[in-house]
Amino acid sequence: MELLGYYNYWVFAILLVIGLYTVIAKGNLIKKLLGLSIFQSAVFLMYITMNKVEGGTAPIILKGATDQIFSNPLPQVLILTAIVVGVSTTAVGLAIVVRIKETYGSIEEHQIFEADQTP
Amino acid sequence: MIDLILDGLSWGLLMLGSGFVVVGGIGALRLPSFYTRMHAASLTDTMGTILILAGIILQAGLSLAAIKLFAILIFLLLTGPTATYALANAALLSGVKPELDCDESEEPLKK
Amino acid sequence: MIIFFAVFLLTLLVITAIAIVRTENLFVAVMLTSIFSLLMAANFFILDAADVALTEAAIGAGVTTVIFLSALSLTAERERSQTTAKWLTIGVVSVTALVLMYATFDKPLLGDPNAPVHQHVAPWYLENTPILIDIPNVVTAVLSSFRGYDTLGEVFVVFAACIGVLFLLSAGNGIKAEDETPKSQGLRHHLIPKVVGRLLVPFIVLFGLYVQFHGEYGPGGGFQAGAIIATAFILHALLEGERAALAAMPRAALLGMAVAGAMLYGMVGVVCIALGGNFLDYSVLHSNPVIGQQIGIIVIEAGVGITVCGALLSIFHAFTSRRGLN
Amino acid sequence: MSLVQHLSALQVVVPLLSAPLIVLLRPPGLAWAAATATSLMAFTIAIALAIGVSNGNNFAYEMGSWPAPYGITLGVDAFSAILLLITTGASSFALVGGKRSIDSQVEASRQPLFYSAWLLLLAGLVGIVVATDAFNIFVFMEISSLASYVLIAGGPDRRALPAVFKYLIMGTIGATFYLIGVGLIYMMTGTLNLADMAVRIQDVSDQSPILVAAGFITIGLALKAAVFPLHLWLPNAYTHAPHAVTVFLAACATKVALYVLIRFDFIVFQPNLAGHALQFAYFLMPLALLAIIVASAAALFEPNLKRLLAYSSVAQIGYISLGASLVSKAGLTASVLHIFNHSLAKGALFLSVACLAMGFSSTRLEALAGAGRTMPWTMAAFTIAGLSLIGVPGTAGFISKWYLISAVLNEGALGVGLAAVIVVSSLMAAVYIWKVIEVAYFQLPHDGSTAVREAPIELLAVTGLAALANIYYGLFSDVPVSLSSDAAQLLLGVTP
Repeated sequence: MELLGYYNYWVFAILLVIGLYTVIAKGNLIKKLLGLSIFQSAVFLMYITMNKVEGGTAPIILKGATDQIFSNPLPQVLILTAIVVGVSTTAVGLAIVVRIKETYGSIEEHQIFEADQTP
Repeated sequence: MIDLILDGLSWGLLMLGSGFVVVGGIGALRLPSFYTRMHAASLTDTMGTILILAGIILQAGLSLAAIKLFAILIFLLLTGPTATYALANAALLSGVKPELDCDESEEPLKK
Repeated sequence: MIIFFAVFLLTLLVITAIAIVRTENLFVAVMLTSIFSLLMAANFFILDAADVALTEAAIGAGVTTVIFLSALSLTAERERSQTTAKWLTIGVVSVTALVLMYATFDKPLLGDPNAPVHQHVAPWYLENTPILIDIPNVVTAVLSSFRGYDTLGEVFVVFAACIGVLFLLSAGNGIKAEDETPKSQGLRHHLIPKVVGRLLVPFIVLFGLYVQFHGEYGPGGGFQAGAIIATAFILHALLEGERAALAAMPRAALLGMAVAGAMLYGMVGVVCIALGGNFLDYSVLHSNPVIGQQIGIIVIEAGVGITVCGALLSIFHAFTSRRGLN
Repeated sequence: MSLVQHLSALQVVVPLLSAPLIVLLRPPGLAWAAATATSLMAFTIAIALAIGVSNGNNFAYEMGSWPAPYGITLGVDAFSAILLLITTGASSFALVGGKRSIDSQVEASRQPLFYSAWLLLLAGLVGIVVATDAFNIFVFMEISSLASYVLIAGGPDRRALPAVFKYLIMGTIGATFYLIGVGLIYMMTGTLNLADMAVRIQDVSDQSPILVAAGFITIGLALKAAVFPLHLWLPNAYTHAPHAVTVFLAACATKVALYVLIRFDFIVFQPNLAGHALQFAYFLMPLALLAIIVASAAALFEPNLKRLLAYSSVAQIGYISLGASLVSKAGLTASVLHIFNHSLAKGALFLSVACLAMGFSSTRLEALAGAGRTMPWTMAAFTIAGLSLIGVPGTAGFISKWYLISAVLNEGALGVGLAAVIVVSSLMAAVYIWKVIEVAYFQLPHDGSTAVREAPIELLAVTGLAALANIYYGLFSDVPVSLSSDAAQLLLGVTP
């Protein structure tokens, strides 16, 4: 049963690997960006797994409750920032893909490479 | 005593709702064409949502949470069917042909 | 007890991720990414990260899908290239996985209260927020006051993305939308979604404002509120057509919003210096430091909300106003 | 309420807050003027910080006046002072001289956005250098990366787009690896402040997450710093970027990532992890040697002048990491010194390339035939900067090569081999610089290019100034040397 406690970290490792594989192996530029967002989501999962305290609740301290156990607020703050960073990178990446499609006519990596070879 | 009945009732509603959702899932898998699958999935989901949310409202009892849950129920009731309608409309416009029992010679659907 | 929920959701997460990788049709892959974000948000909620769940749902599932779809409409629907050096990559990548798995065995178990992460800095935040800043939501307190400089950087990341997309997509040869006939295809067929949309948009904006100003008491804050309000305007744009949306919120106003929000956040910091405190030290804003902190947090959360909303909307309009060439 | 105590915060805040304002300046010349003014102001703040550091003030600054491990603090020491100087200096040189070069490559309507992204890049880099909080470094790394993707893709050259897409993918993977490393360390120590982390890591230093974290952080930052095997994004990104952007990026962008790598390794990992010094050396030294040899060889056979200089940048980063991997005071001094001198030499080289590009349409070597006759001043500056790159005595490059070789020699038998590598690669540098000089001076200009006039005055003046700075710091090198030896002392001072 105790092994299940590590399950979150294994899923983090598996998602990281899936994301990395997509970014490296897939030729389509948009598929690469999708892989990148999976890769980043895996890291968010790792941070948030850290903050859970058994029997704790979200760190909102209401006036009445005194003996409440709270989960750790800090990883949540970091991940709030990291999610928005991920979206910003994806938005800029997609803008670049759109420009590549207009100038090269394709978003497949090998076709772009060939287009470049014949200056 | 009262809360025993309430609990039983809410558990009943929850079970019924999730039953509907399961039926919807099976429908989406097994039915042949796009429209039939969408039909199965959307109807049962809307019904399932109503039942599940009603069950949770009973669990929450008379509190702010119950009002919030009720607002969510209204929101889902509005958006669920509309989303299905938009999906069907988009499918029709993008040329997914519904299987009509009459032959194809009739004037196609789009006027 | 929560472990069973977590295990179920995480397995579903892995299955969705594998499905995203394997599908050829990019449209399906983007839809699966939206489901992936929603599952991730549910998972965050189970792990007691309410704020992050709201952000992941609003930004991850909502806005990212819209941006991906608008980019897809401008590029290709299907993936044509084959995977290159498949087994080599699997080999390299599984080595990273093994390294990570090796690292898991010394890590504290899920939810272990005496893990080092809960010892040093976190309890100080939990004890001192009621005393120093006196707002219930500790995450917003840490986000905007204790680590306010991080969030300032974060606002400028969103701003950088906004001007980046505007700069990249303003380059020469995209056909601007103005000269394209406004009548969107099958206007008559959109009647029902338009009516429901008109009914819902005000309530979505209202909910966005609630999340904005409710940030101190419950899960919420500038990022989530900006994303929700942006989603409302995007819904309006999808239903009423892009021209009506631009009439309601012209592009210059959106860029102005992004600039104003970022400047508002920065100026609060500069005002704190002028009043004698350090940069972003809100306690000098008012005679009573605790009220000063609360004023500071409300103002910068408003700045964050304005920037995120303005930035996401200008990114959306930058994509949609660029008609595809094919 | 003297401004001096706020200096380290103002260093970041000035460029950061002026970036949004510049977007609103529609009239064409205004955006450039405001950006240059801000960059010069940042340069003066950097000089003030350097002077303050040299007489002992460490500019510790608490953001929002929260104490160290709980809030975010800033700090400027000798090492960061050098990085601040070269970053703001490179930005100011490129902006002051680059107006017409940018006008020719970026349409007027898009220029406010371009200069705003430029200032965000400057603010991001400066934000990394003054930060002492691990996650804060990640946030500012993202600001600088996003801004550099936008700037690189700003030019007319369509090949910039696939190059910048590859840079975006590798840069984001690098930043996320860094984030994983910081997360693992935070998981085991519970803190994000670098100094605090170094103290708390002692009792958990043998556990596996810390070792894996060290690996992830090193690989992530090596990816951002284009250390040898992970440098594939650099040549194309620098070649197809607008010329003024290449001047700014080549002078400081990769060095800031190297700064974070060295700071992390020497402050957090060296003192605590048993044998990490050896692991760091054995990981970085072979890569540095490979970088020097392979990149210099690639530069030998490169027809495009800009890609030739980009490969030489990868080789020079090899020198810097070689100095750091010696893990000795002399080695670190040489490494930090070379960061300073290389940005001088490479900045001047890319400035002269910008001048050449104004005259000739392409930067391919064949097209530049006879540049020595048609653009004498530019080629003079190019030659001086080239000599400094090679390390000819009397130039800045010589000083850092001298310190590097003396540091390497007291490594015993291994040192002789390293010294041989350094000498051979300097000869290779001489060959590929000579290749350009030979094309410029000893070939007759093509018939079309006789009408080529000299570069615009301000660009020429700035290039000349940069070339003369190479000579000045070759002869009077006490300021950079004292700063870098303080930096080395500080980094190693932590390890007893």
